[in-house]
Amino acid sequence: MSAAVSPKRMNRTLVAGLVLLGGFVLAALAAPLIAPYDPIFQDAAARLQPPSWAHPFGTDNFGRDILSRLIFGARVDLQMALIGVFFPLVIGTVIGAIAGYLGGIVDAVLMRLIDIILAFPFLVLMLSIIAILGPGLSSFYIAMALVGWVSYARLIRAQILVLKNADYAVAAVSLGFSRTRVLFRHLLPNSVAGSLVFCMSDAVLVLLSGAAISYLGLGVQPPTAEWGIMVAEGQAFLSQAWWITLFPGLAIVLLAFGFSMIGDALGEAMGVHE
Amino acid sequence: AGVLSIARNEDSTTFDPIKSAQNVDNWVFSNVFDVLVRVDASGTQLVPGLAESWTISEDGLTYTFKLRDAKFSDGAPVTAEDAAYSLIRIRDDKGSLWSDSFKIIDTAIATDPKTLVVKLKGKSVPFLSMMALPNASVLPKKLVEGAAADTFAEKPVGSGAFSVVEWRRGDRIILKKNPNYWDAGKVSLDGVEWLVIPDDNTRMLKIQAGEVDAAITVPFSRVAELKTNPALKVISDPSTREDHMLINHEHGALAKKEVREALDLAIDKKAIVEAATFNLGEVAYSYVPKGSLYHYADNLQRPYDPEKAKKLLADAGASGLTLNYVVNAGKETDEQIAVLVQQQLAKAGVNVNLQKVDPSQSWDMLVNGDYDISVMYWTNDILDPDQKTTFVLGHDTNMNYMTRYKNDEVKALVEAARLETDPVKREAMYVTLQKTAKGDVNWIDLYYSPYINVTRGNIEKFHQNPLGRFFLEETVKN
Amino acid sequence: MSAALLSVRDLSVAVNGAEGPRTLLDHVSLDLSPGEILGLVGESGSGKSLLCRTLLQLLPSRALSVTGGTAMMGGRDLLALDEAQMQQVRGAEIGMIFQNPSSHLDPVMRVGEQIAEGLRFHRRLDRAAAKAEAIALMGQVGFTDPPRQFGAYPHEFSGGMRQRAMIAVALACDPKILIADEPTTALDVTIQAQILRLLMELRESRGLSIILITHDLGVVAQTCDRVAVMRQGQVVEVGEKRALLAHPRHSYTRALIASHPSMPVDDEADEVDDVTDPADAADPARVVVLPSRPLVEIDDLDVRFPVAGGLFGRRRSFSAVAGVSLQIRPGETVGIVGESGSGKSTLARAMLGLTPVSDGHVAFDGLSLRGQPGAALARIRQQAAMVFQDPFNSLNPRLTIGQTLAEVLRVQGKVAPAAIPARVEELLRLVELDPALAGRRPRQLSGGQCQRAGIARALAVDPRLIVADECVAALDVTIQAQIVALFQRLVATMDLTLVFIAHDLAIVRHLCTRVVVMHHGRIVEEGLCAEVFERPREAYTAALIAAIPDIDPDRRLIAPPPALAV
Amino acid sequence: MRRYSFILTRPLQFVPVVFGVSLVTFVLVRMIPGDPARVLLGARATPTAIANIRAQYGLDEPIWLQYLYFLRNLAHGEMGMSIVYKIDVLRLIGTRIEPTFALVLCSVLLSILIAVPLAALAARNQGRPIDHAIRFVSTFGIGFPPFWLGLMLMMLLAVKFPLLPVSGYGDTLGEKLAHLALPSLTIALSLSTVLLRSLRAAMVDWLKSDVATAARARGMPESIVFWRHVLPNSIVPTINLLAVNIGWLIGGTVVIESIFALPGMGQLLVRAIFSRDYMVVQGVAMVFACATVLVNFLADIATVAADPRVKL
Ligand SMILES: Nc1ncnc2c1ncn2[C@@H]1O[C@H](COP(=O)(O)OP(=O)(O)OP(=O)(O)O)[C@@H](O)[C@H]1O
Ligand SMILES: Nc1ncnc2c1ncn2[C@@H]1O[C@H](COP(=O)(O)OP(=O)(O)OP(=O)(O)O)[C@@H](O)[C@H]1O
Ligand SMILES: [Mg+2]
Ligand SMILES: [Mg+2]
Ligand code: NI
Repeated sequence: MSAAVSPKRMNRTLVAGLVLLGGFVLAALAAPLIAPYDPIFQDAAARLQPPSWAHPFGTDNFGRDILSRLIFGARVDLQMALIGVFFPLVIGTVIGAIAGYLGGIVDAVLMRLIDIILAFPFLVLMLSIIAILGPGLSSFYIAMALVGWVSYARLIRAQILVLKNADYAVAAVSLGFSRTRVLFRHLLPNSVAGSLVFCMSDAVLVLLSGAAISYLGLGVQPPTAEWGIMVAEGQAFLSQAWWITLFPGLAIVLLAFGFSMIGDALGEAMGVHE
Repeated sequence: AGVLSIARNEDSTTFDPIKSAQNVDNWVFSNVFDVLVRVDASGTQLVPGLAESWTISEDGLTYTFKLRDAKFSDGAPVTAEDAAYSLIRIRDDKGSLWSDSFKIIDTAIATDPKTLVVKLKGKSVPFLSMMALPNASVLPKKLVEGAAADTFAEKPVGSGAFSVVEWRRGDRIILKKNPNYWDAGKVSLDGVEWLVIPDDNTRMLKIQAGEVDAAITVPFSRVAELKTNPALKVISDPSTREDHMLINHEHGALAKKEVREALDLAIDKKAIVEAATFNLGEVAYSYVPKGSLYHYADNLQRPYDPEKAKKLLADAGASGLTLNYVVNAGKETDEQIAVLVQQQLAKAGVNVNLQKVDPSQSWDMLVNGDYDISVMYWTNDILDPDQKTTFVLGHDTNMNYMTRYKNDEVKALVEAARLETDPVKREAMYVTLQKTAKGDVNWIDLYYSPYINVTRGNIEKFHQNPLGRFFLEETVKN
Repeated sequence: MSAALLSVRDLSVAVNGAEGPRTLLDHVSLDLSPGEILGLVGESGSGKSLLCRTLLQLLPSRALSVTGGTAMMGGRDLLALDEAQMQQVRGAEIGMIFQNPSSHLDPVMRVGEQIAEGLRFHRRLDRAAAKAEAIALMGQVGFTDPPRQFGAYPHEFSGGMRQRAMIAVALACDPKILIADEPTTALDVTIQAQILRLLMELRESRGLSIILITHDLGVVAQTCDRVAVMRQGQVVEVGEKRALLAHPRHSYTRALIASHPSMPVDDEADEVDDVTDPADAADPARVVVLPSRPLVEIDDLDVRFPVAGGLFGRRRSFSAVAGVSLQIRPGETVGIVGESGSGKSTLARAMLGLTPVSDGHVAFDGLSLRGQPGAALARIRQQAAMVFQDPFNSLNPRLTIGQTLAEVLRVQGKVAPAAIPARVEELLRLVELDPALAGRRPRQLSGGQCQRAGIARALAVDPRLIVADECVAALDVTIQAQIVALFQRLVATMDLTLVFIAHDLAIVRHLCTRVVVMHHGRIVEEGLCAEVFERPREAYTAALIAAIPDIDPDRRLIAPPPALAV
Repeated sequence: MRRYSFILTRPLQFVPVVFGVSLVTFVLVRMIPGDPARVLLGARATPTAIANIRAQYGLDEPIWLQYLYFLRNLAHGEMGMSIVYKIDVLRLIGTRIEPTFALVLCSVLLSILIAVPLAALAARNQGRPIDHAIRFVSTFGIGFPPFWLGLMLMMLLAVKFPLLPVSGYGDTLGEKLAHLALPSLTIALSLSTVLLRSLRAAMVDWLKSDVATAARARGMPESIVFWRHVLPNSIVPTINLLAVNIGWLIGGTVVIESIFALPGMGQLLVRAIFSRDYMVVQGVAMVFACATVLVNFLADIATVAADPRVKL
């Protein structure tokens, strides 16, 4: 299984993924410096302009520069991917670890809860939570966290169930280590690999959920530049002004691509597969 | 001949006319059911429907309708008994959404099979216009009474130009020509299909691909492109739609007329018409829409003047004003206007926070006064201006359309206008109302816009009147 | 030699790894005559498996390549055949039995189908004919009820049965040569004997030539005609079995012979004495003067595990340990032997409170695990330690050896924090590990190094009792000897009580004073080592001892009747 | 057939799950600000009219009482009235259930049809350009928002080259399939990506496994090694992944349904949430929950059938 070629290729994939992601992070950080225009500045004279030297990616129906909006959008979307994955990961990991390690009634109750959330139509939950809290990024994060932790909890729980009988876990117990130490120092670090890999594809899912929510009209507050909402809003002008949707669409794809390359490479490195 | 397929964005909800207050239902109601009195195609006149003629008593309290020889689609005759039953039903039925509006009816009695006498509790000039509401359609008493709660609403029988063949929920309503329609000779179409295609892009692609004959509610942004397609006809019919910005008069500085005036000055309606309606709309200046009864064409139009607005605000001690703008989520044009207005008001030194909420929630926020400004629209249900005037200026239970505008003179005038039978005097009263409202800046009129529909080239006479009724009984498919 | 069925000449294989090319097989030359069994022995990693896979052009990775040599069979060079021709050779001319049947049998395909598959492909039999043939074959390799077992899946079989299935798969197309790659390493001695008998019968009945890979010279002595000894990719010695065993020329061969369990104890002791001095540790005289209060006291212990299945949640359970009573006194060295699955590890874990006890009672140093679980557990954790069977898996793969040891010291709190690094180094030296290895993770260490790290970890607790569970099974003979010596020294110098679990009877015999024989969760025999091994009272014990392939080719291998092995 | 005995016992576990979903939905939708009565009546309604409607639908009762009523109705096989559509929710759902499940079914079949051959191709050529190409292209499938992808496909395959209908649903099986083609393809493009990646990884592992080596060692050609040994083994872990994704899909068809104007439950659900049609949300959520639970159940059965070692 340890073909000598794979580490090299794995490295290449990882580097490519990191370069792509790094590019976006850099663009997001340096947005005010590199964006040619103010992302929310409307220029009535320059509405729906096709790509040109002045506006490399064209303008939208308010005459806003697409490129600048893309660059500033990177801030929002990266943040969405990050927060949208981080909280589910943390919550899911802790809950899954506890359920798997303690077993018994705690596990049974948590598993039923997980079953319920899994059986719950994702969109009902998403839309209801966003409707309750009002559209906007923070509601989106809360909704993502409430729904998203389940996958991680299941992953981790399954791992812990296996690992808690592993020799080194039993060894740790036999050496008089406390439960918390065994769980958090020995079992968790050895079970998060799968979740970390899953994170990467989850980040893509988060972005797409955001885009779907935008399509249904409950995305981020205008005039914030966010790729999903740019695509959703640009649809109205699809046949007149393809550039409004194409470029943010491509941005999502590229970011997704970066994430999945990192995920692939991590997966190969850690020997886990989804 | 042929079956006309029409793509629209939403499905009907019911076929019981009294249980709906939505345009999507009304469109089909007027195909399937008939009313005693109709509004003509221009939207300015009442013309005979099932009632051949009518008389109004001197005191304005008794209306006598003479019914024509008409049949329901099942062949049963339309009788005055049916008409009386329908009116009493819309007033008294527990499920009726229109009880309040029809409380004015005291009795409705069929004195003979073709004569209906309606007595009102009080004088009401708009009453006759209300009889044209599709919700007040004449239903076959025997079937409605006999049927279980919702069977009639599934498989209705009416006396309109078409009858319902099948309702595939979420997909389409299939209508066929009603041979028993009293004016059947004039109907050219064999049938109509109302298709549900919620996504705007899909709906437009659908007609471009020739899979439907007509598509309605064309987004403004799509018009230019559709017009370039020679196979399509883009039809723009005048409507009574007016988009306006509600202002919460009870919130801080907004109570001051000068502040509201400044907002009006700071909003560039022309820019909105350009950017949000692609010049298909028209700048509005009165709450009575253009082309409607008693519209006052010379009403005040405040120019776009952010500098003056700034000054007015400063004078009123409201510089650095921050406003909470409730935006209806998911409405393309509304979101666009919000983005435009935010930038325009910023130029006058007003800081606007956009708060996007789902439309069902925005009602609550408006009713509860949890807002500073918000854009809404209104289309008339009836021909008479009274309905809208009462809502907007009449100080009824809606706090003047949630604006909390208060002017007792206006309130008195609205009531008087409702009772005034002399058209000339009535018009004068409405002109005064329009001027006063504008002067007080009860809200900010933004724009009027037409109904925009598109058909394939072979469709003719596909029209909507300003109240939204489609005249499919006249439509021809070549 | 001209009659050789297979003739390998100067075969070399190299790997092109990240660290540059490395030779794995170095000019290997071998011959195999018709009807001959050739034993291929050698330490782990010497290239035995690789050699055989090369013959079938089944190199484990693309990084490996044949760099020279030929393998002639029937006038063709196997190494020069293309893929299509090779497919005709594989299975049909050379059959292969793998070391680990569990991983080589397709888990989701019925065993019978896997046997029939070759028949259908090579001999173009139709489904029914292939099935009939396969069932017949299953009968030949010793399945008891072939028609029913045809439809079973590999996991439903015991290890021995799986190995038989593997053999049936290899025999299906009637190959001329059978390559058996360590066919019995994973199995019990008793089952091993059966399988070896089967191979010899097949040779007799079919005239097969067999290459038998093993690291056990006993196996070779019992079954082979000729032996080739491999080391580091080279064949260091080839010869007729008796001659080679009698007069080994290479030092490695000599070491292999010397360390075989069937050798008399005294000979082996010499070996060990090279590494360790206090030979008197095992002096039986010391046993009698032991204090009388037992350190561990086990009374009528039952450990049951739930078995999945059962309609409507009726739970069935399986007794891994049933009615075991045992007393271990301080300073004693007790060996526990028994076939795989007989409950040795379970007993060990129960002893240390690592597995829930279903019935009966366990006391450590007078504290009952039932009566005062808190106190007893605390005492056990302070004073007892376990060395786990599996060297890799019992160490946290994320922590370096140093971190692992330091953590134990920190948690146990017997050593001042400042003194921990020094103590870690001391522990490593104690188990003869280079302290420089402290920064390595388990994956970066060899099996023996890991095993010693595991022992160091047990010692870090500074325990009175060590339970060592098959801690030398996976190791090379040389390393085994080192570890045994270490234990002897510790018992002698540190007043340690040792429970030593193994299936290698020779080591137990050498190391322990008392031995406990387990079978199916019960103790079937118990007594002083010398007595038990000399005069086993129970048939099972006798069978266990007898099933050890003797290194003397003239003492025939006795396969016990199948009933005993199941 | 002891291994399959869970088929009889497992459904008992569904009860608490579906019950839990109903309870959560019940509370959740009622927490959303906004009043169904006002949505129904529009801005022109008077407070009395609103109170009237609320009373009619029992919305003025305390929430726990409403839930009890709901449970009582459920025991009688009813689910309450839709506020918007004025018919019993179960009947309403009955009219909308088919397109959604047809869509899910078609998408899943289509993605399997796409994923399996491509995964096989990639795995058997691991590390070669074709493998990289497949993996590269498949990543695009994940990244594109489905509403964008759907629209593009529609413009291409229905308008520019009118091969398939733009949208809607049909009468006959043939029409239905034609109408389902584009939406299923849209979903399949992203779903197949997920399957493909997992399948490929499993196949790569199994191709290198002892099982494959053993098969080769008995002279099996590569095709038999692959289709009879590698594929059946690789499918096992993918079954679960597929089940999770179908679960997602069931609750997430809404966007596709509205783009392609499929008269399914997803659309109904979103309209119901936006118009606060509580009972419809409730009903659809429960149907979806049952479907998800059922899918997982089927996946368990499939796993047990595919892997004789698995016991549940
Ligand atoms: N895929 C591979 N890549 C690189 N080196 C390998 C690979 N497979 C085996 N080797 C190396 O080839 C050598 C011979 O391995 P082989 O498996 O033949 O040993 P063996 O004698 O069978 O040992 P064991 O007794 O442990 O089975 C070892 O040094 C091993 O590290
Ligand atoms: N956690 C468990 N759950 C179920 N059964 C178990 C468990 N642990 C052990 N067993 C079973 O208990 C029996 C005894 O196992 P144990 O590990 O004690 O055997 P052993 O004598 O140590 O064997 P080996 O020599 O192979 O290590 C075996 O049949 C095993 O399958
Ligand atoms: Mg080997
Ligand atoms: Mg064991
Ligand atoms: Ni036995």
